Amino acid sequence: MENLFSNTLDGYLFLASLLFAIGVLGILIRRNIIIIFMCVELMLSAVNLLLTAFSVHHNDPNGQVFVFFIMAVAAAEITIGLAILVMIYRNTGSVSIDSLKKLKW
Amino acid sequence: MNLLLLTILIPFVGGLVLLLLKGEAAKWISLAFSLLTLGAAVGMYQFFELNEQVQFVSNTVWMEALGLNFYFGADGISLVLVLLTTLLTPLIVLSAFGRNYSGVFLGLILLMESALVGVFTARDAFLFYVFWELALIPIYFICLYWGGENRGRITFKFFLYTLVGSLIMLMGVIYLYLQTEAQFGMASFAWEDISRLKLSTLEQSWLFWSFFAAFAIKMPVFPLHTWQPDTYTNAPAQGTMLLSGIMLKMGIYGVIRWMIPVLPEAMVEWAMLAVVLSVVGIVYASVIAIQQKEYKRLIAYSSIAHVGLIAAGIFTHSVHGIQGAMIQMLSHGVCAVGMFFVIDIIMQRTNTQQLESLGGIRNQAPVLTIFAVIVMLGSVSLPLTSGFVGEFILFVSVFEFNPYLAAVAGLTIILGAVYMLNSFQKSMLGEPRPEFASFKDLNWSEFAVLAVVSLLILYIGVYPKTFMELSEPSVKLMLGKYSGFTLN
Amino acid sequence: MEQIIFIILSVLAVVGALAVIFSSNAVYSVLFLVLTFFAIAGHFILLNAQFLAIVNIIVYAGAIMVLFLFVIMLLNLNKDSEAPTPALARIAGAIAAGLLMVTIVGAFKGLSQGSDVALRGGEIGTVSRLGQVLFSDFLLPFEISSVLFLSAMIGAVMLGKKNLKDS
Amino acid sequence: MLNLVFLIPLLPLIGFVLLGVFGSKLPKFVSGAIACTTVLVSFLITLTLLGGVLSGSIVSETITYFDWINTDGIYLPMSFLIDPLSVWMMTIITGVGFLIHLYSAGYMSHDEGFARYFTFLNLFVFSMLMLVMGSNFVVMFAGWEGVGFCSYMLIGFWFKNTNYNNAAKKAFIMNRVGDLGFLIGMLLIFVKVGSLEYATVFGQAPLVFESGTTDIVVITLCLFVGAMGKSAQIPLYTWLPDAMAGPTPVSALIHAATMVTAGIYMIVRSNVLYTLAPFTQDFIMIIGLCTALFAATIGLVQNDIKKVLAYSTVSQLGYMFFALGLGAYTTGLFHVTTHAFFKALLFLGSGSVIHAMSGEQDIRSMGGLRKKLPITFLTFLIGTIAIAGIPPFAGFFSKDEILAYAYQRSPILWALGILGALMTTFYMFRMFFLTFFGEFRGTEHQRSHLHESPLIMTLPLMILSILSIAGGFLGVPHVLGGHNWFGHYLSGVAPVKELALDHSTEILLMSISVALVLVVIIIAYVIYVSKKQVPVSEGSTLTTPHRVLYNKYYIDELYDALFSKTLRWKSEWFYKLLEKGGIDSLVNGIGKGVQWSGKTLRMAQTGNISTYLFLMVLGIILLLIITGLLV
Repeated sequence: MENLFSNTLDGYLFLASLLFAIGVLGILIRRNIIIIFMCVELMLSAVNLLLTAFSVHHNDPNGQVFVFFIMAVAAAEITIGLAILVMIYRNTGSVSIDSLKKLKW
Repeated sequence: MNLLLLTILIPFVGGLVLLLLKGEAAKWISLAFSLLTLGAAVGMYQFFELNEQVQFVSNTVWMEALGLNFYFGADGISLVLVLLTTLLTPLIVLSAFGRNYSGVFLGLILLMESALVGVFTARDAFLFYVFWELALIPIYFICLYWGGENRGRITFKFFLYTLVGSLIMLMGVIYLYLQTEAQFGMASFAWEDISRLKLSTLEQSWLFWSFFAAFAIKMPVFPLHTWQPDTYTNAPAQGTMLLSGIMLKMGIYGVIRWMIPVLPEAMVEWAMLAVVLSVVGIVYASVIAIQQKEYKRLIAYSSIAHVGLIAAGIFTHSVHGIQGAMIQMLSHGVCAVGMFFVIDIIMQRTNTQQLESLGGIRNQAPVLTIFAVIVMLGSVSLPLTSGFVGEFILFVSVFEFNPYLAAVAGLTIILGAVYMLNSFQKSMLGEPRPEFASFKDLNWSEFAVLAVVSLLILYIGVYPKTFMELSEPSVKLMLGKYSGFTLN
Repeated sequence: MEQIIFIILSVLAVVGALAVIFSSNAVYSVLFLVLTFFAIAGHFILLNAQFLAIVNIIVYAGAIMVLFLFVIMLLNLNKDSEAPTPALARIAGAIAAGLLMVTIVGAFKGLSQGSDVALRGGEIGTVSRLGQVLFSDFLLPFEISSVLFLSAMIGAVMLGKKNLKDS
Repeated sequence: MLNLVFLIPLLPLIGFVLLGVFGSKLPKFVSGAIACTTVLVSFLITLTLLGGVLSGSIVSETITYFDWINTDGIYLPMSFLIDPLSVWMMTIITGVGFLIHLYSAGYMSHDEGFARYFTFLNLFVFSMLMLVMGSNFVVMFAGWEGVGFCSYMLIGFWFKNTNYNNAAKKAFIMNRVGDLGFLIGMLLIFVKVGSLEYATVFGQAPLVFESGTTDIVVITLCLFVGAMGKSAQIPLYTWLPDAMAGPTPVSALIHAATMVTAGIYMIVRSNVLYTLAPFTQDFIMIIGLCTALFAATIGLVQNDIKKVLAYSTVSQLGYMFFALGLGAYTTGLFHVTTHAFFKALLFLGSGSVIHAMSGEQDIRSMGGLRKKLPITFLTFLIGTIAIAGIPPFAGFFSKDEILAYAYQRSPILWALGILGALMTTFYMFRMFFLTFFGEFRGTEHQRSHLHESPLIMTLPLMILSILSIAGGFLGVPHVLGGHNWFGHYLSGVAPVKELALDHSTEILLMSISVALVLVVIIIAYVIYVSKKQVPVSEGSTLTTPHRVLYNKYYIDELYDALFSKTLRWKSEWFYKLLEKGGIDSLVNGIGKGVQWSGKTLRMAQTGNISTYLFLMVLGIILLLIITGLLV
């Protein structure tokens, strides 16, 4: 049990899962697109942390390289995402995801 | 160059050329192309040696990794159907002469011919499937753009119906393909490999129904026929001729080529059910035809009845049945083209196909009537016309299978006479109607089509040997009954 | 010692994360997220992944979060303009998130990857070591990611530009 | 001699093709000449064959021309069998056929469809020849159906009249009912014997079938169903009276002399099979006798000159089957021969009358024609006497032979046979007296047009009346000093049945029948000539039995209700309920079901992103749980 609260692999697993779940919770309960974006980032970070932990556990640098790429992609993604967000705000005057209900046939 | 490939390529090229052409010249060009194709097919007939061997073989690798080949070849069965296709296409093209059809229409007919010849000569199961679906495309457009009212809905139904069947067949084909890999260590679609597969009875039964779905819909066999009357009635005359004259033979050919040799045990096991369905279809369609008010729909139902007998014959799994089917396919093709053309001529001049508002045409158009009578005789299978030979042999086969079924199927002799004579009387005979006073007799192109059709009907009726000796060795091979050669 | 640091950093990260999703002002959310990222960077250092720790602070906490702030300022969203989420949806969300966590943890446990050996990163997390890997095995993806950035840049410009007709 | 055989059917066929293609452009004279010449030449060739048969140089020759159908055991060559039976039938067909062609050239001379008429008449002769010449059942069947088709075209010759067209259609369809029986019979023979060649079938039959087994009985019954249709026996007889819609020479040729006797020919041809099936023989005998009596009763009250003849034909055909049923095949064929002569004569005579009366067929409007139409009167009288069976006219010998065989079987059968004969005598003389004696009862217009027919029409009448007088001498029985030449002629094909009556009985039977016939003639004379009684006109009330007879026992109405209406009703029902309401709506239902489920499931797409996200998370959870469970 105490493994969960120490810097063992189990500890990182637990921490990362917790952060990830918080991110998911944020996505589910918030309506503000910006906050949702931030929650996505949070989830990515949780995954990054886990990848690094496994990388260290297996003594393999590839995991950390992967984290690096995730960060790069996340940066690009956020750029585009925020640009879209600006467009949405201009068109709807709101950043609530409930303003986007056209996503159906 | 291989004559068989020419027979496929000439109409294909012609079809593509015609898609771009407009005006009167298109008709002559399409006629020329179809006659060239006929020439190539007659050439095949000339060089064909009377045995069970597959001839004019052409095998080119298509996708090596998948074991796909452009593998064509004609045995007697294929040749008979190629001859039928190439004989009827010029007639169909010629029948469009007096009508206002664009080059696209004629081009689609030629593309259709190419695909049909492909279906009849493909020796590779996948290639067969490709041509099978390819043939659907031109006829879809022909029905969709040149059909009658409601054509959208009806063509859609027709398209979906046949597509469902062929997809089920595709599953069967893929299963066979995987089996070749499992059994021979090398995946192959070639007929020679597929037909020597050893399949358990249960496997065969599943495959039987998967193929049956596609072929029975195409023919059509009761109760999978309901797309057919609507489609025949709504399609333009040339489309109907293609559909009933040639296209439904794809289904029958499919049974002969891909079911009988591949699934011999299932063919025996399910023979009773299939024959009963066919026979029920004969009587059912015949009875329905009697009270039809539209001429084309009546003939559509009669077509179901005729095909029902052919289907009953092939599912008896006997040489007689298949040989009868071969000759009856020819006969039905020729008669259907004649019959639908006669109706088209009448519709063209009277603007109606309601039997009630027709009548007295014989007085105005004696020549048309003579041809209509000959075609009708072919349809009611009077001896010495084409219909009798096939029907007689088919009756023999069904009788050998089960006398009671044959007796029921025999009702078509009576019912066929009832509806054909009824419709003939209602349309042609009786007091001349004043509104048809300007009804013109045949022009030269119509005369040419019907004259050829009539001569073919009589020729096949008197001397069917020409065609029967072509297919007999191959038919025996399909049934594994050829003495000098065994499968595998 | 390491365990204590781990716990402190973990608490910081979790509290920051919770604050991100529960604060009503978006600007606060951003700031709390920065806090979380710093805590995660601390974890990276604890795992001796120095390079990632630096990148995390520079790229995430620095660049990206500033971008977020810019957008919030630009659109003048610092006031809470968000419609309140129904209580039912909140509860359902909480349950779903909790379930997710339980299943994820359960799944990892099921894989029995865990061990009680404390993780101490060796040399693999150093800049030189990662640089070697990145520029040998992952050279092509690295270069391709530059194309990704270029396209993201152009995309952002295109999207952010007001329609010429409107102006 | 035999190398010309193929010309016999080919010539009429050539005539058919020539007339069919060029007929409308040729002058009537040329069309008529082509038609008559081809049949005449065929007749002459047939006569040489007959000579060959009589001289004994031809016994039984099969001539094969080409393979018609040949596949895996089904071997049906296009081949002809030349033996006494087929030659005899060919002689009748071409001979009587030629006379009727000749007569038609005069009778139809004013009709616009002259060439068309001869086209089909030639085709008929061709088909009929195929029927009798074929050396296997299928060639016979080809001719069998061919004559049916020609009969269809000729009954509906005046195609503008819907009633005529209906009559034609009825004839064809009823024939087809019989044909189905014939076809099944053939198939059964093929399956049991493995061949349809006469030589093989009749050679094998006694070995394959035991006498009276189910197989042979079913085969013979099926074939007999075919004969019922073609030869108008109960229950398939109603088409023949309606078939009188065609031109009168057609009725003479097709519906009296030749086509309707095809059934008798077929049974005589397959006598080997029938002899093996005593049950079928009895069945045929009963059907034949019933038909003979039944049709005769209807004939008693008919007023249409052709209808009377039609019912008399049905009745006479019944006699022939009666004979066949008794096993007296040669006698049946003998009656076919004499009947061909006198019935053709009577029909042509009635044609001459109708011609003179400008198309009038009702005997109530005739009368007193003997002075205006002397030749017709005389020849008609000969025909009437011949059918009544007064010696030495043709009918006497053949009918008497049948009655003798009947007596040998049972006196009751004999009595019933006599009853039929008496009724025949009565209605024939009734018609004869009403037509030729008494006062003229037609319109003035008709009276002014009365004329004797031209020579081209009377010549065949005269020839046929000679044959009707002399034809009976072909088969003079032993008791009258002859030696039944006809029976011996056919003995190679069908055995002559023993007649074991002693001579005095035979003489007695003959005398009784002749005496009764004479009495009946006198009765008819008294009623229709002395008392000048004329059948009541249309619309007046009739006594119940009279009305039933006049309406032909309402059989037509019964069939209409039983078959035609049911079939139409079934057709409607199948189409509306089964086809549209059942199968098609099922098919469309599947399509509609897919559309409906699409429309319904589409609702799940709310477009609300938070819902999507929520569902996505749930999905992920589910997936993880499932993987967890699987691992």
